[in-house]
Amino acid sequence: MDLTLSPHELAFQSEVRAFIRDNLPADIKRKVEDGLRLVKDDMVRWQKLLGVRGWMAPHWPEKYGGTGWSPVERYLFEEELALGGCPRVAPFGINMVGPVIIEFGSEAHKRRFLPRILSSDDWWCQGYSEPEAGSDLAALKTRAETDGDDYLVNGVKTWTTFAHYADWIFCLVRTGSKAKKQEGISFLLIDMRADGIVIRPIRTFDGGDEINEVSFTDVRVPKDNLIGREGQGWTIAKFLLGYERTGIAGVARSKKQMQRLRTIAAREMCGGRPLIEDPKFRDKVAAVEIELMALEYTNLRIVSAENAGQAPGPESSLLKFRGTEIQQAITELLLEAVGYYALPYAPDALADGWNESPIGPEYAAPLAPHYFNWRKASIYAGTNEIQKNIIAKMILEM
Amino acid sequence: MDLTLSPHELAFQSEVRAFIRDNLPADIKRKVEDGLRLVKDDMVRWQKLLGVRGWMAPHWPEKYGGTGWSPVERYLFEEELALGGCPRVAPFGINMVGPVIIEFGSEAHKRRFLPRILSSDDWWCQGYSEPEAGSDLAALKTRAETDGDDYLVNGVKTWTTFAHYADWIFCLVRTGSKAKKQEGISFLLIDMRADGIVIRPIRTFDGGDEINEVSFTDVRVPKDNLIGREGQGWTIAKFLLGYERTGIAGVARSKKQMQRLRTIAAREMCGGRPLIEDPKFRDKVAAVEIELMALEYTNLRIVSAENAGQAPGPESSLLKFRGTEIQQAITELLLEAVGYYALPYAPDALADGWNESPIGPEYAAPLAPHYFNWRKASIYAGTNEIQKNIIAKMILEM
Amino acid sequence: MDFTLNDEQRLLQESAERYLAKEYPFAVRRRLLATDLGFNRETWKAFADLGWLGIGIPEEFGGIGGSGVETAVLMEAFGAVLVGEPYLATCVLGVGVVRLASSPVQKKVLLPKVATGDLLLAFAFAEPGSRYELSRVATRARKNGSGFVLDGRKAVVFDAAAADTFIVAARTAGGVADSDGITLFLVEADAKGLTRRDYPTVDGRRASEVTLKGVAVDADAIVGAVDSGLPVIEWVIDHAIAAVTAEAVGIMSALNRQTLEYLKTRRQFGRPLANFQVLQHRMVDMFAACELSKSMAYMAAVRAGDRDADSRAKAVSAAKVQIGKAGRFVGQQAVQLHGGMGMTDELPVGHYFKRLTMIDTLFGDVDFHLRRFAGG
Amino acid sequence: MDFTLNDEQRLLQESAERYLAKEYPFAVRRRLLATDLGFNRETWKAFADLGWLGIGIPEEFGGIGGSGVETAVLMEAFGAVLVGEPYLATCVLGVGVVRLASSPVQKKVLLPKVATGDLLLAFAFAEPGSRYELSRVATRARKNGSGFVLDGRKAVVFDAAAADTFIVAARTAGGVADSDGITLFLVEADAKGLTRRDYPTVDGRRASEVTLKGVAVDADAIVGAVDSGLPVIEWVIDHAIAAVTAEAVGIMSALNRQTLEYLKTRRQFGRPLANFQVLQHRMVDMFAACELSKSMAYMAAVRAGDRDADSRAKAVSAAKVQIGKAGRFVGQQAVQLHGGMGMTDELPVGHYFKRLTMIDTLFGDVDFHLRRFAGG
Repeated sequence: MDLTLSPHELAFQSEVRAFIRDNLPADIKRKVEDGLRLVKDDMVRWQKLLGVRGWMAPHWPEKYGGTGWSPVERYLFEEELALGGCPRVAPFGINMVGPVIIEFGSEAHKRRFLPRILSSDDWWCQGYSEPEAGSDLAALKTRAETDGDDYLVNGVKTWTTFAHYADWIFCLVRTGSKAKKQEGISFLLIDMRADGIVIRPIRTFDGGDEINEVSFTDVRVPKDNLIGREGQGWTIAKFLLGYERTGIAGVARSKKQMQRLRTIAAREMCGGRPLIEDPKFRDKVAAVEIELMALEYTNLRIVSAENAGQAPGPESSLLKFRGTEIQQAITELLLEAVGYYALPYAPDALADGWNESPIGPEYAAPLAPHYFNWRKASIYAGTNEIQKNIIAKMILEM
Repeated sequence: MDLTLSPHELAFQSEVRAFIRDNLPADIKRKVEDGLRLVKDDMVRWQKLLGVRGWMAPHWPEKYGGTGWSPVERYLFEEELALGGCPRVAPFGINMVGPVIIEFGSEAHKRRFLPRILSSDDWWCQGYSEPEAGSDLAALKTRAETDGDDYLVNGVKTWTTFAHYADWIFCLVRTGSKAKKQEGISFLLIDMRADGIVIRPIRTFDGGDEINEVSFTDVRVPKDNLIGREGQGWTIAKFLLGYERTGIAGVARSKKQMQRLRTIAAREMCGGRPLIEDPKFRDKVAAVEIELMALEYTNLRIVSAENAGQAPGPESSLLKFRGTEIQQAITELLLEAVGYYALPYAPDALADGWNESPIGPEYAAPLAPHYFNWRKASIYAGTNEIQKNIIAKMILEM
Repeated sequence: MDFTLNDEQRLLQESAERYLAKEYPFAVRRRLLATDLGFNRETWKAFADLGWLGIGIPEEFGGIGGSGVETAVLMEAFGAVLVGEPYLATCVLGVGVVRLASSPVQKKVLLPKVATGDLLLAFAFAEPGSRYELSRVATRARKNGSGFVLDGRKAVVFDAAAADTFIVAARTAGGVADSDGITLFLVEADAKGLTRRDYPTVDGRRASEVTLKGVAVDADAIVGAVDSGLPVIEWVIDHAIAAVTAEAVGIMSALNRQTLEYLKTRRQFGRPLANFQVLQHRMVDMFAACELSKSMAYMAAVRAGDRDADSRAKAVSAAKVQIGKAGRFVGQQAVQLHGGMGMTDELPVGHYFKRLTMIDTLFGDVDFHLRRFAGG
Repeated sequence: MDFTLNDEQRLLQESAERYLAKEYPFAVRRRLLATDLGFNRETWKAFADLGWLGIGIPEEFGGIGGSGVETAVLMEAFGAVLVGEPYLATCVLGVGVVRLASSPVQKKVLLPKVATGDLLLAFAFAEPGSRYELSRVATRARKNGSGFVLDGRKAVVFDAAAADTFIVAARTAGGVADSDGITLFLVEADAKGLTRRDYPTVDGRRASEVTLKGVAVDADAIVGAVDSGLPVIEWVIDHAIAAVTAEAVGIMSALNRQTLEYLKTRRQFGRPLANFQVLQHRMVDMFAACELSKSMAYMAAVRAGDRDADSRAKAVSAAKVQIGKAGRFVGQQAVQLHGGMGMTDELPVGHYFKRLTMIDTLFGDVDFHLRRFAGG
C-alpha cells in the first residue's frame, strides 16, 4: 500500500501535464474553467490534438489505437485532463460505440469506423432511450424491418445528447418479432444523413439545448451496419454496462470545481469578511471535500485492484451515484456562494464573445444554469435509483 | 386563524398547571426530568392522582369517565403534563384496551374493566406482536381453541412492554380455522395470573428490561373475555390504528428535552466557552428546534381541524415518523453534548437512591442509555417504514 | 387557538384557485416569459378588480385591510400556477413600507392607486456586496437644502422596469454596516440620475440593477423618520418572507401533485412507477416536507404581525429555514422522479423547481436564517 | 500508487480473521462483559504469541516493526468480532508514545515486555472539562529536586485498571490551554498518591477516572523533552484515530453482513424483507458508507505516517469525520432493519452499534474533526 506516485508515474504525470500546457488552446481552457458553453468546434479541436498525440483512446487495445497504459496511468491521465481545464472527451465514440465495435464488430467495421473515431472525424450519438423506454430499455419500440439487404427503421429515440452534431448514431432497435422483450433487440449503426431522420431539439429548463429527439421514418440502413448478430443487442448493452467505468465518478472534475468554489467564496463577502472564512460555509465546503476524498480513495482502491488484475465490476454503480451526488452538492454550494447574484439570467454570458459587462460578479452568470443543468447527472446513464437496484442485485444479491 | 390561547384556554392551562404543581410528587418529577428509570409504583402513584381528579381519560366519552374537553384542550392538557415533568400515562389501558372496550365491549365488560383502568388498579399490557409476526400482524399464530365455555390459548407474544407489571393482557389470537389470514383473528382479554402464562424478560442492549416475551400454554380463558365477535379482531386492531393519535408526535416531551439539552450545553465547556455558544453546536440545536416547531404547528393544524369537526386520519402516521425522528435527533445531541462522559456506564445511577458521586457531570449517566433505548421509537407501534407505507397507500393512493 | 382559515379566507382561497386554474394555465405563463416585463398588465387589472391588490391596504385608502393570512392564501395560490405579476414587489414590499412608515399624505397619494392597479412600486434595499445583510447600505443620501441627493448602486431590484415609484434605502449617517443612519426615500422612476439595467431572472421574473447618480429628492420623499429606516426594512422583509414561504408551499403542493400523477401514469418494467416502494417513500417524504412547510408558512403569516420584533424575527426565520430545506428537497426530487421529462422546459416541473430555488435565495438563505433564528 | 494490501498484510488479515472467527465467537465476548477487566489475559498472551502485540514495536525491541497498515488490518479484524482486549490502550496509545518519544533506555525496559504480553500501558491524556482539546491540561507537575510531583485528575483513561504503567500528560509550564508546557511522565500503577475509580463503559470496555495527589516521579520518568509533550500526544492520537477508524470498518462490515443475512431470512407479508425495495436501497447506502469508510481508514493508516503534521492531521481528521457519519448511519440502520430483534441484548447488532457510537466520541467527534480539517 503506497499512496505516493512512483518515479515512473511522476514522469508520466509530468508528460501529460506538459502536453496539456503546450497544446490546450487558451480560449478553450478559459471556457472550461469559467463554466461557459462549449460548441462542437471547441471539442473537436481539442480531441484532434489528443488524437494526433495518440492519446484519444487509452483504454482501447493497442492494436486498435490504445496506449497500453495501466489502469493507474489511465486514471492519472484522466485526472490531469480534468485538472488542466480540458474539455471532456465526448464519450459516445470513444467509450461506447468504439469498444462495442472492437468486441462485436467485423474487421470491416473496425477498419471503417475506428480510425474516424480516433481522429474525431466522425461524431457519434447514442440511440438508446425512447419516450416509452427510459430506465426500462427492454420496452423499446423502434423497429428495424428487413427490406432486401437493408433494414427499414421506424421509431423515435429521445434524450439524444448532441444529435445535432452527430454524423452517426448507434441504436438499439427491435428486429425480432414477438420475441421476449429482451430478445429481438439488435445494435445498429445509422448514418445521421440518411433520409427520414428528423432531429427535434429538446430545450431543457436550464436554457440548454444539447439534447434532442430523433425520429426515424422508413430510414433505410444497410444490413452491413448491424453489429454482432440480430438479437444480440441486449448482450451488447450489458457489455457496455460492465465496461470499465472508473472515470464515472468524475473525481478530478469535482476537485477542479471545489477549487473554483474556494476561489469564488474567497471573493464573495459575508458580514464584512470573505465567505470562505464564515465558519458555517467553511464547514460545508469541508464536509463535501471529505466526501470527495472518500470517493477518490474508493476510486483508487478499485483502480488499484484493476491494476492488480481484478476485473471491473458493478461497484462502478457506487462511483456513479456517489459521484453525481457530490457533483450536485458542489453546484449547490456554488449557487449559494453568490447570494442574490444567482438570480440574473444572462444566457448570452454563457457563450464566448459576450462583450457586455457582467451583472454582479463576472463568475456568477453560469452558476444557476449549471446547478439546474446538473440535475441531469443523477438521471442519465441509468438513474441513481437504477444504480442502487444494480448494487442490490449484483453485489448484495437481494 | 389565531395562534394565541383564548381567555378560556388560558384559564384551563392555568388550572392544569396548578394541579400539577400542587400534586406531582417531587421525587417522581425529579426522576422524569433527570431521565432516571421509573418503576411501577411511580407511575401508578401519579396515575391515581390523575384518576382522583377525573383526568385520567380525557378522550373517553363523558359517560365512561371522559372529561368532555375539546381536542385543543386535550392537546393543552398533554402539553402541560409533559412540560411539567409528569410521567407518561401508560397507554395500554387508557389509550388502547379502554377505547376498544367502549366501542366493542358489552355492558358487562364496561362495568368490569373501565373503572379499574380509570383508577389504575389494573395494569394492562399488549399482546399483538409474535416472534414471526412483527410488522405483519396478519401472520400471527397464537391460537384460542374452544373448550366448553372457555378458550384454551397457546402461543407466544413478544416485545410486550411491562408484561411483568401487568394484571391483564389484551391479545390478538387466532380463533377461526383455515380462514384467510386476517379473518379468524379475535380480540381476547387474558388475566395475567392465569395458569400456563410464563413471562421471560428480554434484555435490551441499552441495559433496559422493560420488554418481555409472554408464552401461553393451555391457558384457560373464559369466553366472556372475548371482545366483539370471533373474527372481529382485525377490525378492532384497525379501529385502534385510526383512533385519535395526535399525541403521538410527542411534541411537548421533545420540547422538554430541548430545554434539558440547552441546560446541559450551557454547562459543558468547549474550547473555553459554553458549548451552547459554539456556533456549530448552536446551529444544530436551532435546526432541530425548527424541525420541532414545524411538527408542532402541523400537530396543531390537525388538532384544529379536529376541533372544527374533522375526523382524525392517517396523517397521524406523519406525526409518528417525524416525531420519533426528532426525538432521536435530540437524544443524539444530548449524547454529543457530554463528550467523553458519554462513555461511563453506571446502570445504578439510572435508578433512584444511588448515593455515590457521579462519574463526570451528574447529568451524563442516562444520556447514552437513553440514546440507545430510544432507537426503539422508530421500530415499535409500526416501524417508520410501515408508517410511510400507510401514508403512501391511504393518503397518496399509490 | 385556531389554526384553520375563517370563512372569508376560505372563500378567497377557493375563488383564487378557481380563477387562476381557469385564467392562468401553464401556456399563459410560458407566453409571459417571452415578454419584456414578464407579466400582463391586463391580468394585473383583473387582480385589482378582484380586490387582490388591496388586500394589504387599509380600507380608508381603498383596500380591504386584510391580514398576513389573506396574503398567504393568495401567495399560495399564486405559487401553484407560477403567477409572474409583480405582487411581491408592489403589494407586499412596496405597500408594506408605505403602510408601516409613510405619512398620511404619502399613503393617500400612493395606496389607492396601487389598489386600482394604476401604480407599481419597487423596493431597492439590497446592494452589490450586501449579501443578505439589511443594514449594509453604502448608497449615500447627502443633505441638499430641505431635500437630499442620492448616490449609489442598488442590486437585484425586483420588477423595477415596470415600477412607477421606487422606495430606496440610503445611508444618511453612520458607517456602511451600521444599524442606525438608514433612511427610506420615494424616488420616481423617471427621476434624473436614476438608470436601470434590466434583466430576466433565472426563474423567469424580472429585476434590475439600479444606479443613482446625483438623484435629487425633496423632503416629502422621505418615508418615515430620517436615520431610522432599518426597523421598517426588517419589518417589511419579514412580511415578504412570510409571503414567499406561502408561495413556496403552493409550488410544492403543485409539484407533489404533478409528480404523483406522473408516477401513477408512467410505466416502467411493466408496472406504474408508483408501485416502486422507494418512489413511494420518496413521495411520502415530499408530502411530509410540504405539509410541515405549510404549517410553518401559516404560522409565519400570523406571527409576522407580532408586535415584538425578536419574536417576529424568530418565527419568520424558522419558517424560511423550513421552506428552504423542504423546497430544495421537493424541487430536486420532483425533477428526479420525472426522469428525463423532468429536465425539459416543456413541463412545468423545471419552472417550479427554479422558482423554489430562487425563493431559498430571496431575503436570505437557509444558513442566514438559521443563524438569525439561533441568535448568532 | 498502490492501494492494495501486500502479501504479508494479506496473510496477517487472513490469519487474524481465521483465528478470531474460531476463538472469538460472540459468546466469548458476552462472557468477557461480566468480568472485572473486560478481557482475558490468556487471550492477550495468545495475541502475543501470534506476534500481534509487537506489530508497532521495532524489531530491536522485540517487535516486528510493522506500519500503520498492519495495525489497521488487525483493528479491522478486531472490530468484526468486538475484541475487548486492551490493544488500543497498550499497543497503539502506549507503544505509540514510547516509540516516538522515549529514551532508548525506556524503550528497552518497556517495549519487549509489551511484545510478550507482560506489560500493559494506559495513556492518561484527557481531563474532566478538556473535552477533545489535547492542549487543555490542568494537571500540574511541580519540579521537585531532579524529579516532579504530579497533582490533578485525568478522565476516562482506557483500560487503566489493568495497566502496569501509566503515561500521564501534565503541565510543567504555561496556562491551562497553552500548546507549550505539557510534559509526559511514566507513572507506575502502584505509585503512591495515584488512585482510580474504575467503571465499565457503555460499549462494554473498561476505563477509569484517575486522581493524582502528590505523586512523586524521578527524572527518568520523563518521556521526551520537558514542556514539549503536545506534538507527541497529537501524533499518537492521530495514530489511534487511524486505528479506531479501521476498527469501525470491521464493525460496519460485520453489521452489514448480519443485517443483510437477516433481511434475506426474515419474512414479512409473505416474502423476505430483502425483497422490499426501500430496504434494498437502505442496504446499498449502508454498503456504500462502509466501502467509502474503508478507503478512508486505509488512507488514514498510510498517511498517519506523514512527516508533515498538518498533512497528517488533515488526512486523519477527514477519515474520522467519514467514519463518524458512516458509523452513525450504519449502526442506526442496522438496528432499525432488525426491527424488534435489533433492540435485544442477545444479538450482536446492539453491541456493534454501541461500540460504533463510542468510536465517534473517541478522540473527537465529527464536528471536532470537521473543524480541525477545515482549519478553523
